[in-house]
Amino acid sequence: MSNVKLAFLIQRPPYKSETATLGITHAISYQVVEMLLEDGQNVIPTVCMVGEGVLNCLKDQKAMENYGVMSIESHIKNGLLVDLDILVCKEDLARFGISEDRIADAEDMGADKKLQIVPYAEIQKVMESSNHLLVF
Amino acid sequence: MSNVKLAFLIQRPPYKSETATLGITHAISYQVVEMLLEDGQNVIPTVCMVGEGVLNCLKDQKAMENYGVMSIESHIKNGLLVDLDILVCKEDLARFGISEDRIADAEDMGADKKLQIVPYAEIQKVMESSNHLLVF
Amino acid sequence: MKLGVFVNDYKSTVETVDRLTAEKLGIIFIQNGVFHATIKDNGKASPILDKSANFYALSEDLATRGLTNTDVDSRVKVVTYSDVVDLIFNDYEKLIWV
Amino acid sequence: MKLGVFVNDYKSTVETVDRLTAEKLGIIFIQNGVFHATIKDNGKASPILDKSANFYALSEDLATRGLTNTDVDSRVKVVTYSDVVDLIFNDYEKLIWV
Amino acid sequence: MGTLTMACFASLVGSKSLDFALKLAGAAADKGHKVNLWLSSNGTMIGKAHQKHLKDYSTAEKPVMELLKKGVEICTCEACALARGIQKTEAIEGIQWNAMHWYLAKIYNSDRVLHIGGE
Amino acid sequence: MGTLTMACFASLVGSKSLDFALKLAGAAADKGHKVNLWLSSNGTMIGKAHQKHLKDYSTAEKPVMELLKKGVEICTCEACALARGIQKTEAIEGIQWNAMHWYLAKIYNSDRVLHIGGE
Repeated sequence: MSNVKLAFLIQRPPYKSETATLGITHAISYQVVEMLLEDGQNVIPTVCMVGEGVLNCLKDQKAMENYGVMSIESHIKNGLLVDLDILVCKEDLARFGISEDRIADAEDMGADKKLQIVPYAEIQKVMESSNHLLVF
Repeated sequence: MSNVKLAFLIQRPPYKSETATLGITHAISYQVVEMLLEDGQNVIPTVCMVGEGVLNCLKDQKAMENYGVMSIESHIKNGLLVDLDILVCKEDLARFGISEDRIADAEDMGADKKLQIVPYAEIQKVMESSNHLLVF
Repeated sequence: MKLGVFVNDYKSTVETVDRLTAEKLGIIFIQNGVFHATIKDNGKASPILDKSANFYALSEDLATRGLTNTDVDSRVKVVTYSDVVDLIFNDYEKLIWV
Repeated sequence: MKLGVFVNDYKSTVETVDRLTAEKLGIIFIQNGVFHATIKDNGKASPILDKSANFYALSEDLATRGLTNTDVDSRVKVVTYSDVVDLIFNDYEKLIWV
Repeated sequence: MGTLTMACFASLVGSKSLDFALKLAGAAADKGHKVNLWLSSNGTMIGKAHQKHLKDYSTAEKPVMELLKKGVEICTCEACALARGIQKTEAIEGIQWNAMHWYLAKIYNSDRVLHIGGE
Repeated sequence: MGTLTMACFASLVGSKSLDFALKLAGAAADKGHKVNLWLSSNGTMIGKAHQKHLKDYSTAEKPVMELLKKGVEICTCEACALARGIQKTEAIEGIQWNAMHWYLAKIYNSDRVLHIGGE
């Protein structure tokens, strides 16, 4: 039994590029990685939204209505549904004046997990304890 | 006889994207635009390097040697050879500490034209007197 | 000149925009540019909004990002694609995308 | 942690890099990141160079832009692709591209 | 009614700038304006037929066909397309293939120009 | 000798990030390291055969073939490629087509990871 821990740091704002979306979808794909690994091997991702990346977390995104693409909010919800840990930097939310009630959740889909608003120090700890870092 | 004046404002630094290169090549294409216009109609481009765009003007660029692509310096030289007016913002050169002897020219190819180092006020005048502005 | 400026990014465009002068200046926030119209950085609205200009923000790009009209700074008018077409033809002669 | 940071842009990366801490920090300037190692903005070297870190700049990316070793700040070591491979395997365990 | 010439250098997928250009072109055409659209750099990816519409990605084939029907002229930079391995035989029918002077000539006859650069 | 897994999301033409990734992969392989390269987003444009090499543009076909010969494993994101209209039949032979978990599995068995994000 041996796990490899990965930190997915999302620092880009939404929609200009695919980057933020791909950060979440790449993390979600941990669900099926066992197919390609030996028994007992696993990959444990943690997604961290930092800097302008926290702007991806707003709820009520209307990307499908306006551009015909799945919203980043929907990707975040999918992540929560498959038990992904998604941390959001508290200081950066505060800096941009985004209150907690503006943040996406997946309660309507029955997810137990929520976005976890944490101090940057907590994200630094994730970076320290992860085997590899992927910045999106 | 009627001319349409275009200002090509190049503000991106070199090589990360094609943008700066395409600014110069699009301006150079004025040479053949008459094919598609009526007699007496013409397009007059002026290229203006501003902000980080002035970083495109350094001489001795080794892009072909290192990456197998034509350098922006070569494109600038081609522009000078076909008599393109290329203005470089004096304040931005000074800001980045780039002295005039570091700036590309096309003397070795027999061009009469040189890069014209001008105050930003001069570039503002070009913007005012042009029919359209294209920012690269 | 009458200059319409499309601002499509949040951070990196401030410096370029700061330098622009025109008798009539319109700044149209689209894509992530709409954050200039909605987000305060450490309690301060975007410095772009201090320019002497008319400000517009594209409603679809606000909604796409989970932002609503009540988030928009009072100096900024929310517009549709159709409104942008009219701004282009009726209000601004020269247009730049920064 | 031993963290190697690839900086590939000139301006927009300063804020991200500023926040990073590691017991051993290496900053590798590539692409337009090499301007951090060579250009003074209004006479001031890039604030990234004030960090407590080892600094490297890729020689090919300097030459591509018309920059030479004499342009490079004394705090920065000029390296080749081959050197970068060794830095990756010998000096830094975790790598990020900002 | 006026003429608007636009250029877009940004890629179809991975940027919403091309989406913006297509929507604005449609809105302008709907109001009776003449619209020209020049595609260069990664923007030339738009010209490829048979793009699969996955729900995560923008696709342009359908909106492009609608614009062509509305009389919008769309032209792709041949060199930029070839450099990306996109052949003329794979192109969406109705999109013109030409070089940069096409764009300048369209600008000559335009009231307004919106140049959407790269990145 | 170690294993380096890289990803590149940036496009072939119009960005030098992919050039960087290919050169670094080659330099690492030359030193005897095992290298894996995952291509996603606009990086999938690399996988297309028959790119014309114009002197203004980067092309990857030749360097990619050389990397494959050196034993570098290269895999392209199938969804990202299809969304761009790139079909498997047009792909450079030897490049694998798979999904994101390929990348995570390669990371699992790697000593070093360099993830080159978009733009």
